[in-house]
Amino acid sequence: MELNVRLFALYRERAGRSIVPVVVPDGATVADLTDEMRRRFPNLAPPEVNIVVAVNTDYADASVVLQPGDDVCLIPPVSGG
Amino acid sequence: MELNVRLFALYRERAGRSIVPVVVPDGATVADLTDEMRRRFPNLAPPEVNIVVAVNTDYADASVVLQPGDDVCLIPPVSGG
Amino acid sequence: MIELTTDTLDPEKVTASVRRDTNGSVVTFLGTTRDNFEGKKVLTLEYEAFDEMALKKLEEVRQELMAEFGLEQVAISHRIGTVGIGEISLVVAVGSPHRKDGFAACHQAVDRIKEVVPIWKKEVYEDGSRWVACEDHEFSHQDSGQDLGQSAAESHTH
Amino acid sequence: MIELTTDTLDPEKVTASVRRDTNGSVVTFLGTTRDNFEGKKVLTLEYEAFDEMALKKLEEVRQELMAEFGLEQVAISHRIGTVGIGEISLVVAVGSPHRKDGFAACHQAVDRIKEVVPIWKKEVYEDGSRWVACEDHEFSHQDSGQDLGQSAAESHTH
Repeated sequence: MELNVRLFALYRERAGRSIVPVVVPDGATVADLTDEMRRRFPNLAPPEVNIVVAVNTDYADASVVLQPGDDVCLIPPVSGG
Repeated sequence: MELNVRLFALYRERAGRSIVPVVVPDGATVADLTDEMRRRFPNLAPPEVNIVVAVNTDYADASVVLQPGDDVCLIPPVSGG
Repeated sequence: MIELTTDTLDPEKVTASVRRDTNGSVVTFLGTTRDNFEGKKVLTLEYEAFDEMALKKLEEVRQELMAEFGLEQVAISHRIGTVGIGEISLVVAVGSPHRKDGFAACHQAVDRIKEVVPIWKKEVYEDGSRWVACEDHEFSHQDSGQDLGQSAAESHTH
Repeated sequence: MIELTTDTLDPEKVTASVRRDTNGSVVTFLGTTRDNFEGKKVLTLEYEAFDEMALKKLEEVRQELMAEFGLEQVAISHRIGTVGIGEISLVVAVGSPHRKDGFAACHQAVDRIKEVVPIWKKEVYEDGSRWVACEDHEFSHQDSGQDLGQSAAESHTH
């Protein structure tokens, strides 16, 4: 399935775009997706940094299985306030 | 010496006046003064309540010796804010 | 700034006085008058102060806070006289580089004001009135703030 | 109320929204933009938000606080877009019967907002810019708030 992954702030700037279409196999997890994103954008985040993902506007564990149509967003460390 | 003792709030109302001239012997302490005030105004405060005194706009211990010209004020429990 | 006034308080002015471009945090406390005491309807409140000493103690509280937390921006404004229900009787504003100090200092300022500053509040009901925490049943209505007030006053004497 | 806006924030409006005649305390936090980062002059700041999720998380923080402290009046307003130095980026106001709950709830609200709400701050300098806590030296500038942000986000996934 193809997912349109949305990027914000630092990740958006590092990837050079705000939406990245990504094809993942059925049954792929959030971890599979972040692996794919790291492969495509090696500078996205250092290896020791966990890339936080939101699926359908909630934080999602690395083991969550993605579904077609999911709204998937990469969330850099937040700094609001 | 004679001191003009100032009363506020509850104490003022209970004594029925805001200034009470009190004669105390030389060397009298704050405790002597509150004893005299209790004698003159038995309803001022219940026996178990310590009557707080300010001398020259600072809280004064019961043992403080009063001086002629001191500004002596009786301070009921405060309730600002 | 320190202020003791019979005018309506101006929280925006007090808050503005502690804002600095070097600070990231402003914590403001508003004390507002409540419409009831133990279910009894309060019509209005009267605040009385021993003005000279109240101003002195407010400034002492301010200086203590600034020293303890290493802050430069602490402002206090207290209203006296008649204050209607829901109106503001106290404003404390603290500007600080970081919020943790700001919250701690503002909270402590309010606690200290209620402990040591010679200001008294009288609640006026339809059928009477009461000096908060010290009238009726010979002081039996003392709430925690009042107990602190009394004990703090005593501790100041030692 | 919950608000995410590119307009100048209005702390008086936010504070007014939590005042009630039954409450004795209003605690307000203003987050303001600082003019320096480690001695480096900051010219201006840019806030970016994942709007839908940010609004949802702000409301979650508000509901959590109201449940934990048994309060009904919690209001949050966060600015996004360009914010000048010394301007207000965040307002949190809590109205409560007693001040202790108000201070605790307001402080916790600000902490949680900085942990879980997907909003990002970019500091703009004369010679460049920086996403706070995550750019330069591969995330090495993470401050405690950022660490919390990351860990809180992770904890939310478990």
